[in-house]
Amino acid sequence: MEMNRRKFLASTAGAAAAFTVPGMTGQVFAQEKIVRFSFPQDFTKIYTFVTSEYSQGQRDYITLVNERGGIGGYKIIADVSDHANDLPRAIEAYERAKREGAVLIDPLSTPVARALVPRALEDKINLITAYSGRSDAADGTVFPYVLPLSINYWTQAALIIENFRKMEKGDLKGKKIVFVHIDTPFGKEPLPILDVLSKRLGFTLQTFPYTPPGNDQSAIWPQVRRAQPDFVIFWGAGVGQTVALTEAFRNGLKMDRVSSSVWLSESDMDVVGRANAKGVMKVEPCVGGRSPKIIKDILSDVVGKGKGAGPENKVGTGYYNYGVQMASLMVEGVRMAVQKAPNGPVTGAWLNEGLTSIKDFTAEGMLPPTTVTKADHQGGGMGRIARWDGDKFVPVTDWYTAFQDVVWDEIRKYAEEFKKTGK
Amino acid sequence: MSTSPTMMPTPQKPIVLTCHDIERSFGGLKALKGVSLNVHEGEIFGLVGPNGSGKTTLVNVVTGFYPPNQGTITLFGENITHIEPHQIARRGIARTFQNLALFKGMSVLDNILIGRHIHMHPSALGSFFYWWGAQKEELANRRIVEEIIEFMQLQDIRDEPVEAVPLGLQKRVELARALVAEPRFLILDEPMAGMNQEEKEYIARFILDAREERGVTILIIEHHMDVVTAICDRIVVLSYGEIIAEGEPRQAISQPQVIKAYIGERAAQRQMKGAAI
Amino acid sequence: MDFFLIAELVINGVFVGLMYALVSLGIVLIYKTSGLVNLAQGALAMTGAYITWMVGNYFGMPIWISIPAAVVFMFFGGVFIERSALRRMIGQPVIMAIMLTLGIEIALRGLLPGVFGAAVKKLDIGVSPAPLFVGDILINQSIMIGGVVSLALILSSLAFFNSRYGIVMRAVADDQTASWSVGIRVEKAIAVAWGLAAVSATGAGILWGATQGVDWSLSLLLIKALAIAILGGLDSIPGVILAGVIVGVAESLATGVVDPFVQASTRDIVASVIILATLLFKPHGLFGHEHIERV
Amino acid sequence: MFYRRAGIRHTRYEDERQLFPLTFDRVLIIAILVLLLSAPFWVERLYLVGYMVPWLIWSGAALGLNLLMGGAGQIHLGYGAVIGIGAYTSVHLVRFGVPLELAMIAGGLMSALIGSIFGAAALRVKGIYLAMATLAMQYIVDFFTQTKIISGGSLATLQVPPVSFLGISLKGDVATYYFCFGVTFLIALYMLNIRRTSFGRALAAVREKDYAAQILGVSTYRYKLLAFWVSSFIGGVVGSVLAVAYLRAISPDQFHLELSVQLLAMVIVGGLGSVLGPFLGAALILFAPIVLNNALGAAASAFGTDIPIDLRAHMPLLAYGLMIVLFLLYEPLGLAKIYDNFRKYLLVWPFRHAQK
Amino acid sequence: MLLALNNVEVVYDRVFLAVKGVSIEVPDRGLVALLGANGAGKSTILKSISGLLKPERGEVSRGEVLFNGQPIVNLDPPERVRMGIVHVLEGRRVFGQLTPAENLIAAASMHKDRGHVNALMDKMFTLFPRLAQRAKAKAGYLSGGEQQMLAIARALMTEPKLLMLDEPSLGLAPFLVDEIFDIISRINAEQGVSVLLVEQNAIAALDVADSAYLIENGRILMGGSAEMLKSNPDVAEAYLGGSHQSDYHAVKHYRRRKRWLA
Repeated sequence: MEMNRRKFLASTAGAAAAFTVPGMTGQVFAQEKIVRFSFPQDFTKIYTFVTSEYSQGQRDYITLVNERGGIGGYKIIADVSDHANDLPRAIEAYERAKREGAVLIDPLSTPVARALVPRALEDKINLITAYSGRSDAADGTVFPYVLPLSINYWTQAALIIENFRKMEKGDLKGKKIVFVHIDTPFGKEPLPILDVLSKRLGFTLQTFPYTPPGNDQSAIWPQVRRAQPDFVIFWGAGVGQTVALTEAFRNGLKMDRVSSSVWLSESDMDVVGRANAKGVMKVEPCVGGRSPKIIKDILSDVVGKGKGAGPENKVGTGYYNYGVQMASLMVEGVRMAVQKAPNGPVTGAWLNEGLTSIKDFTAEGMLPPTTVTKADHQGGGMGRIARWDGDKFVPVTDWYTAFQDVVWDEIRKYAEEFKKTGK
Repeated sequence: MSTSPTMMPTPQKPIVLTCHDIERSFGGLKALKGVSLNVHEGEIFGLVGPNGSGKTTLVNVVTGFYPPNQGTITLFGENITHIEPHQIARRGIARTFQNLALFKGMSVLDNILIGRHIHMHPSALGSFFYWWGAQKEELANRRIVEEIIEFMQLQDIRDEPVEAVPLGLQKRVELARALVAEPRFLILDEPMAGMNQEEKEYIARFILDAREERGVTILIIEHHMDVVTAICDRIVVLSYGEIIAEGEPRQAISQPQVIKAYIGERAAQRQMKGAAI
Repeated sequence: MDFFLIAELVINGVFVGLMYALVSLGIVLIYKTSGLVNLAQGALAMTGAYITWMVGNYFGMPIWISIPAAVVFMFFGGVFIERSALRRMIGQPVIMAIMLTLGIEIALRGLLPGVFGAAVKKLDIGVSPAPLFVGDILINQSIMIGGVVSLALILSSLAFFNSRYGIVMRAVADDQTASWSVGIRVEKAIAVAWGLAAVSATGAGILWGATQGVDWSLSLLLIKALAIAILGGLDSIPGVILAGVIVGVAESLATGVVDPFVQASTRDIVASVIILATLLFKPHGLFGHEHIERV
Repeated sequence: MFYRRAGIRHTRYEDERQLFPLTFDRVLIIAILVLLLSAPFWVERLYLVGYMVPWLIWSGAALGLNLLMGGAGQIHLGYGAVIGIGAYTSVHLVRFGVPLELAMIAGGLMSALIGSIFGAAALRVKGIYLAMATLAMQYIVDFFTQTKIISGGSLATLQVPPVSFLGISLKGDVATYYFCFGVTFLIALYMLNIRRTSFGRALAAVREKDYAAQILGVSTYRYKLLAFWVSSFIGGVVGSVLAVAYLRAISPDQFHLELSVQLLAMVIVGGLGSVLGPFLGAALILFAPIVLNNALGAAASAFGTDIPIDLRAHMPLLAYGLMIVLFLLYEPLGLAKIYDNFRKYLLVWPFRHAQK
Repeated sequence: MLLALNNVEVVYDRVFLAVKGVSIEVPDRGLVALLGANGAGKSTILKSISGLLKPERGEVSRGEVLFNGQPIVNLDPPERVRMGIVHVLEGRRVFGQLTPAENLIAAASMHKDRGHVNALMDKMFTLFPRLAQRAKAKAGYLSGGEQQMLAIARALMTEPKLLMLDEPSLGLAPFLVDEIFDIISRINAEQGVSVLLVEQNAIAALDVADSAYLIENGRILMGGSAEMLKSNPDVAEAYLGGSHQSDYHAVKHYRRRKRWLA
C-alpha cells in the first residue's frame, strides 16, 4: 500500500474545518497576509484520470512558493476538496469559498465550470477553467472573471492540424484526416474548427463518435482502418484514450500519424504498453518531465523535505506538470497584483488585475511565453507537439500557435451568443 | 326482523345475472365447462363445491378478471362478457375476495372510503385545489361511509391501520368496503372462512340485513354448510367446472352426486352401507 | 457498404457480446435462485478486476496465481454480500432489493478506486495486442480470447446445473418453499449462487480489464449485462449466450452502420432499446419461462 | 407533555380532516414555516444558497418521485431524465422570450407528456421489469438530450437568461430562495392533500392490490398513467426551477442516471410514501457527502492524519452507498419512520408503549 | 411419542394469531389426521412443525414442538428434514421445470452417497411405477395425480420418520383420491413412517387415520381415536353440513334463527 499513500498537507485542508467551526479559520489567518485559492475538484467521478496528479502538482507548487516566503509577503492558501462532478456539492464548495474570501476557484470540471460561470461573473471571483469549461471564455471582454489561462480545445485542434500540415510539408490537400471522439459535448467541441480547416486546407474529414466513457471501441477502429486515413486524431479522456490507442495499435494503424489533445499521460502509456504506443503524438501546453527548473526545485525543496502532496514517482508526469503550470500562472497573477497594489485589498478584482497583466511569463522555461490580457484569456494560444518515444514524451516542435483567426471566430460567435442570452 | 332464511325465489322477480355456457381454461386445464345459471333479484344465491371446482374462477369470470373463452354474461340485461372489472364495478357489482384484499398501510376508514370511488370524481387537479374542489365531495361521502361503519359496527377500529385489525374484523371491513359502493349485486367469496361461530353469525346477520335493508342481490361462495343452508335461497353445486346440482340448498346437497363429489367418495359408500356417522 | 467491414464487425461483435454475456451470467444466476436483479453486477466485475490487479501488483504474484486468488476471494465476497445484506430483503418490496444492490454498487465504486487509486491500471493476462489479420478481416485477439473464455465459462455453468448440486440449485430456483420442505438448504444455495455470480463477474472483469484497463468504468458493463439478461429471459443460461451474441452484434453494427448516418454514437442506446423492446413485446425474453410480473 | 391526543375532540369532519389534526403538530409546522420564511434574515448566504436552496429543490423533486413510488407503487429509475425534459423545455422557451411562469408550466407539460410514455411500460410490466424499462428510457432520453438541437451547439451549454417570476427578478439569492420555497411548499401541500382525497386513495389502491382496486371501479390503467403524468409534471416544474434558480446553465450530463439514483436514494432513505420523508432524505443524501468531506478535511488538519487523497476523495461515495444499504437493512421505512416513532413516543410520554 | 406439540401458538406478521395453544401428539408409526375447515389453522400447524412459517413471516410465539423428545422450534427447516420430518405441501408444489428424476435427486441433498441416492430412486420408481414411465418429462406437465405421487415420492427421498401431508386429495378426481389414500396407508404400514395428515375431506381421512384432531379457528375442538370421532354427532354436524340428519338441521336452524335474527 505504501506507494499509494498520499500525504495530505495540513495547510491545504485547514480551511475545510470551517464548516464545523464557522469563521474559525478566518480569525486564525487574520493576522497574516493571505491569498486564498479554492480547488474543489472531481476526484471520484469523471475526471479521476487526471485530478489526483493535477492536484498534486498544484499543491506542490504552492507549497514551494510558500516555503520561499510567499509572494510579496502574502501566503497562498489552497483549499482542496472533492465535488465529484456533482453540482450541489460544487456549488456548496463555491459558496463556501466565496464566504471564506477565496479570490480564485479552479473546479477542473466542465459541468461545474458552466454552472459557476454566471455566479463567478456576478461575484467577481476568478474562475479558472483550464482544459475545461467554456472554450469561448477566452474572450475576456465577455467573460472578465473566467480565465482558461491555457490553450482551449479549439486551439488544440488547430495546433494538431497545423502539425499535420508541417509533416506533409505544408500541404494537406487531398489528405484524409479521421477524427475519433467521445460522443459528449467535450468530444464534439473541435468539430466546427476541423470543419472550417478542412475547407480551408482541402483535406477530407471523417468523424467517428464513440460512446462514453469509451471502454469499448472495437467496432470503431476497424472502420478507421478501412478509411485508410493519412492522419488520425483521437479525442477523449481517461479510459477512452487508452482503449483508443490499444485499438489503433491492434488495427495496425501507423502510430506516428496518430495524435491526441492534451489528455494523454505516461500512465495511459503503461496501460497501452509503452512500446506499442511508440510514435503517438499529443499536444503539450507546457514542458513535461522533470527537466524544468521548477520541477527540480519542487523535488529538492518540497518533496525532498517530505512535504510533497503525493507519491514522488508522479512528480514530473504530464498531468502533474499541467497542475504546476496552472498554479504557476495563478501565482504569477498574484505577483502582478501585488506589484500593482501591494496592500490589496485582496479581492477577486485585485487578483483579476494581476492575472490579466501576465506578460510573457514562462515559469523559468516551463511554459510557452504566456500573455494574458483583458481581452485574451487564453494566454496567447501557444503550445507544442510531443511524441512518445516508448519511454517519454519528446517535443517535436517548438512553441507555436496556429489558425487563431478561425479559433477566435468561433470564440466570438459563442461569446456573442452568451452575451445575448446570459446578460 | 322477519326475513325467512328459507324464502323461495319468486319466479316473477327479474333476473340480475345470467351466465350462459361459460367456458374458461388455464393452459390445458379446463376450469369451467359450460356453466349456465341465473340469479334473481333479491336472492341470496349460494355457490358451493370442493376446492378447485371452479367457484372462484366463475366469480372472476363474472367480475371481468378472466374473460371467458366461451359463453356470455348478462348483468341487469346488459351483456358484460368482455368488459374490464372497473367498468363492471360501475354497473353495480361489488365483491369481496377469498383471501382478503384490503389495502395495507391504510386505515380502516380509508379502506372503506375507497369503496366510494365510483361515486366520487377523483381528479389530480381537484386535489391540488382541495379547499375549493375536493373537500365538499369528501365530506359528503364521508357521511355515507360513517353510516356503513355504524351498520357494520366498526366504529372502534375506524382509525386503525387495517393490517393491525383481527382477521375476523378485516373480513367485516372488506364487506363494508363492498357495501359502501351501494351495489345492486354483491359477490362474497368465502366471507366466513376461518371464523368462529360468533363471527360467522355476525357476518350472516350482516348479509341478511344487507339484502333486507338495501335490497342487494347476493351471490355467496361458502364452505360452511350450516350457513349456506340457513341463509341461501338457492344454491348451485360445482364440481370440476360443471354444475352437478342446483336448487333449494338442503335438497341440492343431499343428492348422491353431490355427496360423491363434495362430501367424499368413501362417505357415500358408507352411507350406502348404512353405517352410522 | 463493405462486406468485409460488416463481416469484421459481426465477428468482433460476437466476441464482445459473449464477454458481456459473462457479466449477465451472474445476473441470471441470482435471478434464478432468488428472484431479484442484481444491479451491483457491474461493480462486482470491477471489484474482481481490481482484486486481480492488487494481488499481482501488491504481492507480486504472477497472473496465474492472482486470477485464482481473486476468484476465490470474490466467491466469498459474493457469499458475504448475500449473507449480510440480501438475505434480509426477503419479503420486502422489490424496490428495496433493487435499491440495496444499487447501494452496494455505489459503495463498491467508492471503495475500490478509493483504496487502490483511481487511475487506470494495466492488467496483463498475456494476450498480445498485436494485429491479427485473416485476409482483410482483423481479429481482435484480446476480445477473441475473451469471447472464447466467456463462452467456455458459460457452457461450464450449464454443465454445472446438471450436476447433483446444480439440480438442487434449479430446485431452489423453481420453488423455494418446496425446496425447504425437502431439506434443501435454500440459503446456502442462494449464497452459492451469489458466489458464482461474483466469480463470473470476476471472470468478466479480468477479461474486460485486460482489454480496456482497470478502473471504475468497468462497472458500466451493467447496462449491457442487463440488456442481455432481459433479452435472454432473465432465468435462462442458454438465453444469455444467444442474447449476448445478438446484443454484441447489434451494438457493433449500430456503430458501424448507423453511426455514420446520424453522426452520433448509438452504441449505448442499443442496449436500452433492446431492454425496452423486449419488455414491451416479449417480456419473457427469448427463453425465459418463469412467471413474469405482468400486469 | 404538550404532545397529546387526549382531550382533543373533533365535532366536525372538517376538523378531523385537517392536515394536522393535533394542535402540537400544527404549532410545530407553523414554527418550521416561520423559520423557513425568515431564513434569509438569519441564515448566512453560504447556507442559504449552498444548502437551503438545493435542499428545497431536491426535496420537491423527491416529493414528485415519491408520489409515484410511494403513492402509486410504481418504480421509476429514470426520474432524472424527466426532470431534464422539464429543464430543457423551459430553458429553451425562456431563451426564446417566453415568460418564466408559462415556461415552467410548459416544462411540466412536456415532462408529463414524455413521462407518461415511461408510464406506458408500467401498463405492460411491473416490479423489477418496470425498473429496467424506466432505466432503459433514462438512457434513451439522455441520447436525445445530447443532440445539438436540444443541448445547444458544440459547447452543449444552455445559459439561462436573467428571469423574473411574477415581476420579481430571480437574480438575487433571497428572491431565488423564496421562489424555490414557494414551489416546494406548493408541492408539499399538494402531496398532503392528495393523501386525503379520492385521487390519492385510488393511487394507493393501485399500489397495494390492483385487482381489488379494479373491482372497486378504479381503472388501474388510468391511475397508473395519471400517477406518471402528475409526478412527471412535478418533475418538469422542479426541473425548470432547478435550471433557472440553481444551475443557471444546463448541460445534458446534469440529468443523467446519477440524478435519478440520487432522488431514488432520497425517497428510500427518507421513507417511501411519506411527505416528510423526501425533505429528510434530501437533506441527508445531499449534505452527508459534503459534511463528511469537510469533516475529513478537518480531521486531516487537526490530527495531521495521513489519509491518502484517493481514499479521502472516495469516502463520500462509499458513505453514500453504505448509507443506502444500512438504511434498507435497519430502517427500510426510512427517516420519516424514525421521526414517526419519536413522535409516537412523545404522544404517550411518560408511558412507554404507543400501541399494541 | 414421535412428535409432540405442547401449547403451541403461531403468530403471523407479529400481529395475527393463527394458532392458539394447540397440543398434538403423533405416536411412532401412527397415522394422525387434522381436520377442519379452510383457514382453521391446520396448514399453519404443519408449518410450525416443518419450520416453513418463516417465509410467510410467521413464528411460533409460545409453546414447544418436540420431535423424539428434542425441541425443534429453533431449527431451520433443512435441519428438521435431516432429523426425519418431511412436509408435503398443499398444492403439491413439485419442481415444475425439473424432470421427476431430478425432483427426486433435488430432495436427496442430505445424502452424500451417490449410490444410496440411486437406490432410493429405484425404490421410488417401484413404489410409483407411473413416475418411472414419465421420468423424462418435465414435472410441470404431469397430471394432478402424478404430481401428488411425485410430491410424496420426493418427500420419501429424505427417508423421513414423520411424513406430513397437507390436503393430498385437493383437486384430485375421486378415484385418484382413493389411490392416494391407499398409498398413504401403505407407506404407513409397510415402511413404518408416521403420518400426519391434514384434510378437509374428513370422512376420507377418518377412514385411514388411527386418530384425529378437529381444528377450528386456530384451536383444537376435539381429539381422539378415529372411531370415536366418527361416532360423534357433532363431527358429523360440523363436517357434513348436516346434510344427512335433517332433524339436526332443524334444531340448529331454530337455534340459529333465534340467535341471529331475533
